[in-house]
This record gives sequence, C-alpha cells and structure tokens, in this order.
Amino acid sequence: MGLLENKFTDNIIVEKLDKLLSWSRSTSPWFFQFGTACCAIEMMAAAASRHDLMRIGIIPRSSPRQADVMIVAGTVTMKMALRVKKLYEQMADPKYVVAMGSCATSGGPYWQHGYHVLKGVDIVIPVDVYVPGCPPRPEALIEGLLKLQEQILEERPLTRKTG
Amino acid sequence: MYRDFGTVLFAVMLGIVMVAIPLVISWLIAPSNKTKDKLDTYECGEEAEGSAWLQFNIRFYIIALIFLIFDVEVVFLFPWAVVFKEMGLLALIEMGIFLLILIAGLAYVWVKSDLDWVKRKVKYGGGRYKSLTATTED
Amino acid sequence: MGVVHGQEMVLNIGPQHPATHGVLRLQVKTDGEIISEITPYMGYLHRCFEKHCENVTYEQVIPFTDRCDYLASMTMNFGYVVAMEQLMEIKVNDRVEYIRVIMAELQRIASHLLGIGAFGLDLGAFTPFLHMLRDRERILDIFEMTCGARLLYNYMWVGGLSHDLPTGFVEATLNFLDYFEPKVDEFENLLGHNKIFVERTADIGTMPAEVAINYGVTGPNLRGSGVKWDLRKDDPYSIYDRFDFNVPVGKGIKGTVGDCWDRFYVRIEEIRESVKIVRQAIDQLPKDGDVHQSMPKKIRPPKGSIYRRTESPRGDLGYYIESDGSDTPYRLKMRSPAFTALSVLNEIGAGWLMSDVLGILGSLDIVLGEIDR
Amino acid sequence: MSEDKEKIISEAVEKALQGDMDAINNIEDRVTRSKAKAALVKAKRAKVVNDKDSIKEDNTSESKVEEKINFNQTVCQKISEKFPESIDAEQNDDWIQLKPENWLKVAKWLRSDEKLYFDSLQCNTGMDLGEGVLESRYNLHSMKHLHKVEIRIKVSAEKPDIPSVEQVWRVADWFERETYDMFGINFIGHRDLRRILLPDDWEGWPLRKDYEEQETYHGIVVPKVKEGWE
Repeated sequence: MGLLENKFTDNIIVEKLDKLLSWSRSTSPWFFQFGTACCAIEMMAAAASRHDLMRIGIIPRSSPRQADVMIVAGTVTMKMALRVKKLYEQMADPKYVVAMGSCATSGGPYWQHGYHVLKGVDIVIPVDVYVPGCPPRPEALIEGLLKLQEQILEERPLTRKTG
Repeated sequence: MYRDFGTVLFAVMLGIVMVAIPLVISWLIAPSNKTKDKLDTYECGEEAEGSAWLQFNIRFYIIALIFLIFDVEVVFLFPWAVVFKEMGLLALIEMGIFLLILIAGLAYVWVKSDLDWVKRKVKYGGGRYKSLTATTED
Repeated sequence: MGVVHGQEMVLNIGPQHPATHGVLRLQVKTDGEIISEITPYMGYLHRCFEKHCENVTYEQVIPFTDRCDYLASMTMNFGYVVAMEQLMEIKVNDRVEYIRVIMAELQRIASHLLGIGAFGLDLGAFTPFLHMLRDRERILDIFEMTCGARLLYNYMWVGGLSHDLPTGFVEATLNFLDYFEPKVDEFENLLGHNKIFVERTADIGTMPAEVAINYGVTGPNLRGSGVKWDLRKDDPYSIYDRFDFNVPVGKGIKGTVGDCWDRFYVRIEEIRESVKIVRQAIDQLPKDGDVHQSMPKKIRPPKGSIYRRTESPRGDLGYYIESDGSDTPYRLKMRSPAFTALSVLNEIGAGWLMSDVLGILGSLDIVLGEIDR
Repeated sequence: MSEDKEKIISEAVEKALQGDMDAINNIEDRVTRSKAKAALVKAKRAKVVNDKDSIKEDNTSESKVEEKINFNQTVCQKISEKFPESIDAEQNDDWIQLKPENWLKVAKWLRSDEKLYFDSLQCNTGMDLGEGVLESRYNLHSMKHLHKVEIRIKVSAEKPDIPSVEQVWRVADWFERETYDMFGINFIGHRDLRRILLPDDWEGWPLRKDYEEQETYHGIVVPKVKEGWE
C-alpha cells in the first residue's frame, strides 16, 4: 500500500482530502479492451461514433498497464479464465472491473451445458459493477460505467478502515 | 554578461521541481502492491516463454551505429547554420569539407553493403514481391 | 560480411490483443521483424455450442446459432432454417422468402462494413472505422424496428419468421439504401485508393487459388483469389435465383490476384451487390401472406441426416443435422467458414513482416465465436 | 395520382433502356425514383431471360434429384471395383459406408481421379452412435463437376483408429483435430494430432454421449451449481 494509505483517523481534513482523491480517480477511467464475444461488438459500438464513450472521457486502451477499468465483455471460458486472472493482476492499481453481459455475470445462456464456460467472472476476479443483458445495449454499458464512477466517488482511500 | 545564466539556472530548477512534485505525491498516496503477477512481463495474457536477452540479428546494431554518426553530423550543422550569415565564405568552405568527409563515409558504408537489409523469404510472392518468393531449395 | 542470423524469439500475439478480432492466440516465431512461423491457438471462446444443441429442442437452437457468428446472426439463422426446412420438407410462402433475403443481405452489408472497418483499424486507419460503424448503426436501427434486437435477433424460425414486417419498414429501408449508395463509393476512395492502404495491402499475403481450395477457404477470401464460387449462385437455396446480381472476383487491380487488397475489393463490391438485391427484393415483395403460416406446431423432423450449406458473409456456412425423430437434435455440427480461413494463415503469412501479418489476419475477416463454437 | 406515377416510371425506364440515365435521376420524389431504378433492373433482366429459354432451367432440378441418388451408387461401384474389400456391409443410397483400413488410398484416388475430382472436403463430422460405436463422416465436393458425396466410416470406441487424410486435403488437418478433440477418434498419420479447442490438460471427450464434466479445472468449479445459487 502507499505510504499514507489508510493511515489516518477520520477527521475534517482527511475527509476533504479523500473527496479530492476519489474525485480525481473517478473522472475519466480508461477502460481496458477485454472483449471476448458478442458483447465486444456492443462495446465497440459504444466506443464508436453514435454512442460516443469518449465524450465522458472513457478511452479504450489495449494494454492493462494503462487502463483503470477492465470491462469483461463476453463469455469467459475455462481456458480464458487463467488469462483473465493474470491480466487483472497486471493492471495498475487502483483498478476496477465491470462485468458486461450475462455471460460475464453468471455464464449467461451457456450456464446449463457449458462444460467449458466459466459460470461468472467473479469466481476468478473481484467485480465492481454488473451490467445485465445479452448483449447489453451500448446505453446500458454507459450507464454501468457511470454507476462505477459514482461508486468510486464514495471510496475513502486515506482513512483507516475501522474494524 | 553572466547575469543571464541565472535564467538558465532558474529554468532548470523549475523543470526539476515540476517533475518532482507529482512523483512525490504519487509515491505518498498511490496504492502500490507489487505482486509477482504484476511484475511479470505483459505478453497478452500468456506466460512469457524464453527471455528477451537473446542474440539479435547484427543488422539492427549496424543500422543504429550508422544512424548515430549522421545524427551527430546534423547536430554540428545547427549552430553553424544559425550564425552562417556573419561568418561569410570561409565558414562555408570549412563546413563543405566536413560534409565531404562524411559523404565519403556514407559511400564506404554503401559499398560495403551494410545498408542492404535482410530480405524476406515469402512462399507466395507476387507483383513487386515476386523476387522474394522463396525458391524451393531453402 | 556474413549474415549473422539472430536467435528466433517466440512471441505471443495473445488472447487479449486489439488486432485478433476476439480471443485468438498467435504464437509467432520471429527474429524481431520477419515472422518465420505462425501457429494459431484457439478454443478461448469454445462455448460448447454442439453440446448445447444435443440437449435443447430444435426451436431453442436458433438463439445459440445467433451467438456463434455474432456479426452475421441473420445469416446464421438463415442457414439453420434452410437446412431444417429441407430436412422436414417444409415449403414457406413467398413473403417469408423475400423477407429472409432482405434481412440476410442487409446483415451481409452490416457484417462487411465492420469487417472492412476492423481491417482498416488493424492497419492504423481509425476514421474509416468510425464512418462505417455510423452507417452500420442505421442498419441496426432497421433490424431493431423489425425484431427488437440490435445484434442477436432470433428472427428466422423453422417454417417462418418470429414477427412480420412493421409498417414503414419499406420506406425506412429505401431511405437507408438511397442514403447509403453514395457512401460506398466514398468508403472505397477513403480507404481503398488511399496510398498508404494500397502500399500496405497490395501484393501482400497473396493466396493462390489452389491453396485456397485445398485449405477449404470459402467466401470473399476465395473469391479474392479469383475463384468464382458463390453458394447463392452455384448451390442455390431460397429464392436467390430470382435476383439479378453478379459475383465479384479479385482481378489483381492494385497488385497480384489474391492479395489483401483484392479481398478488401471483393467485400466492397459485395456490398454494392447486396444493395442491388435488397432493392429488387423490396420491389417484388408480396404484400399478402402470413409469416406464421407454415410453422409446424411441434418440430419433429423425420429420422435422417442432412448437410446444407448457405452463403454467410464469411463463406460456406454448413449445418450437418442428424435427427433421430425426437424433438431434440441427435447431433448438430456447424461447419464454420472462418475456421478454415484461419487455417490458411500460416501458409500465406509466414515470411512477411510483423505488421503485414496482422494486415493479412485482418483481411481474412475471422470471427472467433464461430471458430471456437 | 398513382397511375401518372406509374406512367413517369415506365417512360423513364424506356428512356433509361435507350441509355440516358438522367431520365430516372431527375425524378424528385425519392420513393418513385428508387421504384424506377428497380423497374429498370427488372426490365433489363426480362430482356436477358427470354433469350435464355427458362423451360430448360426447371427440368434440370428434377433430374438432379434422381441423378444424385444413382450418383452415389456409381461412386460406390467405382470404389468397390478399384478397392474390392473396402466397402462396408450395409449400404444406403444417401451415403457410402467404408471400412477404415484403406480409406487413405480411396481418398487419394477420389482426389486424383479425373472424372470424380473431389478437390474440396466440405465438412467432417464426428458422431457417437451409442453402444461404443464412433463414426466419422466426410462430405466431399468437387468444384469442377459440382457433384457431392458423403462417406462414413464406423469405428469401435475401444480402438478408434482411422487413417488421416490430412495429406490429401489440407483442410482435414484442423477438421480431424477437432473431431479428435471432441470424440477421441485418433487419426493415424496425422502430423500433430492434439486438442484444438479445449485446453491440452482437459480430461474426457466432451461430445460423447457418456461424458460427465470434470469437477474442477485448475481449482475452478466446473459444474453449473455454484454454492448459494439454489
């Protein structure tokens, strides 16, 4: 953890610093293009000209080193699960995960007979926001990302976690 | 006359400070957990096989050398070009000799065929890549 | 100065890569610049499609066929439905046939638009990608108007369609076609005749015709190599024989026959042909006829097997259906055109530079959902 | 109002047939203009069709059906003449049942024979017929003669060996690897027969009827039931 991370008891100064810090982290999360299946096409459509994601400042990055949010778009299979875990580890902190589509949330339409399908990506990596739909519309993905931004705003990185 | 060196010093100091501030802040507050996986080389999600420290083809090194020489030559040209007008004909001749020597160097490198690149061997070449089609024996 | 060959390093253009159109891992032997061997690894998106088909009824298979080739799900439904109707000897009325052809050709335009856009993206041209996706969105609006979904439609059922055409469909499609026709020339000039694009694709990744046939490559990749083979004409199904359209073939305009530019050129021409087909189909569209007319109550095909091929935007899409008389398929195998297109990558890609290999992969226009099934 | 629209369209099409396209382009209302364009294409097509007699076109389709059935027979006889003992016992007119032994020789002959010239293997399907019988079906097709045939080879599940036709049709390389991956039929003579879709350390052959999913894969629960779901 950083030098001053989680060290301070909660008081007025630290609370204001927290607000500044979490605001700076939430403004424009660059997302890590992790499209595997049909949801990747909807993610592309969200990033393309009509539902422009870049007007919210969310820019697609293709390497985990430069990304804040990993959007798991599409079915994650067993063979891919080990790679997802590795890629999540290689992302720079602070990092968040959006599970886009019902395949990433719970295995989707392949949960019953999919011997090779991972039943939900939260078995392997911690997920912050689940976006339902198969595939979810680009507007649903944008709403999911905005929900993630609200969630980041409430974070308290500096105060010591009590209990 | 030495007074204006102060501004240069100030500019350098300002540069150092402006870089140091974000680094210190991020050292203080940025979360950093250096797990083994994170420090692994990123290879599109796979374990990287083999090491990157292996013997590269020599042509990359030679091209880097040749580039360095001619880059330094251009660096010498800049100050000369700035004050060229006051110095008159003599400076032109001197710089001409300097350039001639380097052109002789270039000719030497060209003749020794250091500049021609390793050609690709393509199975189904066509059109302008016809010459690169791999003949059957190699 | 003897040529000192450096050691070969093994790189992974791995499962997570912007240029691999999904989760495909190319293990590449290279000396830093020239790629000597490519071995593709697949299976990162194997979603057990065929195992599902053995456990769900015939109607429930249709949403799964959608999700195999998610860029052209109308043509996937079309292929499955044509195979089933031939197995059960169902004859659908003309209105259903015409609507199916209109939908399949619109889907072909949308799929080619994204295929060409992604191909340009792999070579670094970002703006054509945005232009093409903007026009693709207009097609998705038309699909959404008819079947409510943007990407995976479950629209064509065995023996008919799920919904009839909404009012205003004909005007919307005609408006789109009139808007879209000049745009195709704009794309061709914007991307096709751009000096850098031509320099990066002409004469690169040439695939001779025998190699294409031997590797089972089909569709625009095969036509790019000069073989005039289009299932809509050579193995006609549905009512494609009532339309007047020609099959574009690679002629080596900018380079040799069968190079990346030819595959791009064939796709642009195919978009124009599809526009012509949709125009004629709308003109001959019969007004009457119920789309649920010949839909069987309970789908129980007779015991037996069938292999039927249709032309999807990526090539020969074959369905091998074995039924044992019950209401769930005994075995269903989908022959995926992108699967064979990828198998030829090592043959035509070995020996090229790193950036050319990614261009060749982009020109093959593969979709991983269909390869891994 | 609509009949004068028809009149505009018809005389615009006449003028367009003589060659000046602007008659159509200057119709200002968009829907009629596109209708005129479609009518023009239809008129051109009608001109082409009546010089090619269309009666020939529909009688070839009936003859095609009978010809397909006895075509299978003809191929079957040709194979039995050339390779006497390779034909399996029960025959059917839709496909040819072969014994696995000299399938490679039959394949090479089918490929090289001038009259048959099956140069493209369309699809190879693995099949589990129950009671320990596996089957590999090949749909062959000739680009030149446009005829197709289906060949089936039955093997027992204990000794599932079929000679690989990977040298004959390069497409069989990946098709056979997938059939091996899903059914466990190993193809003798295949240069690198390994799993193509599933990870290499996956146990079992998924598409066999008697396949149960393995409990965990690298510590990840495979079956669909996750604790706390029900």
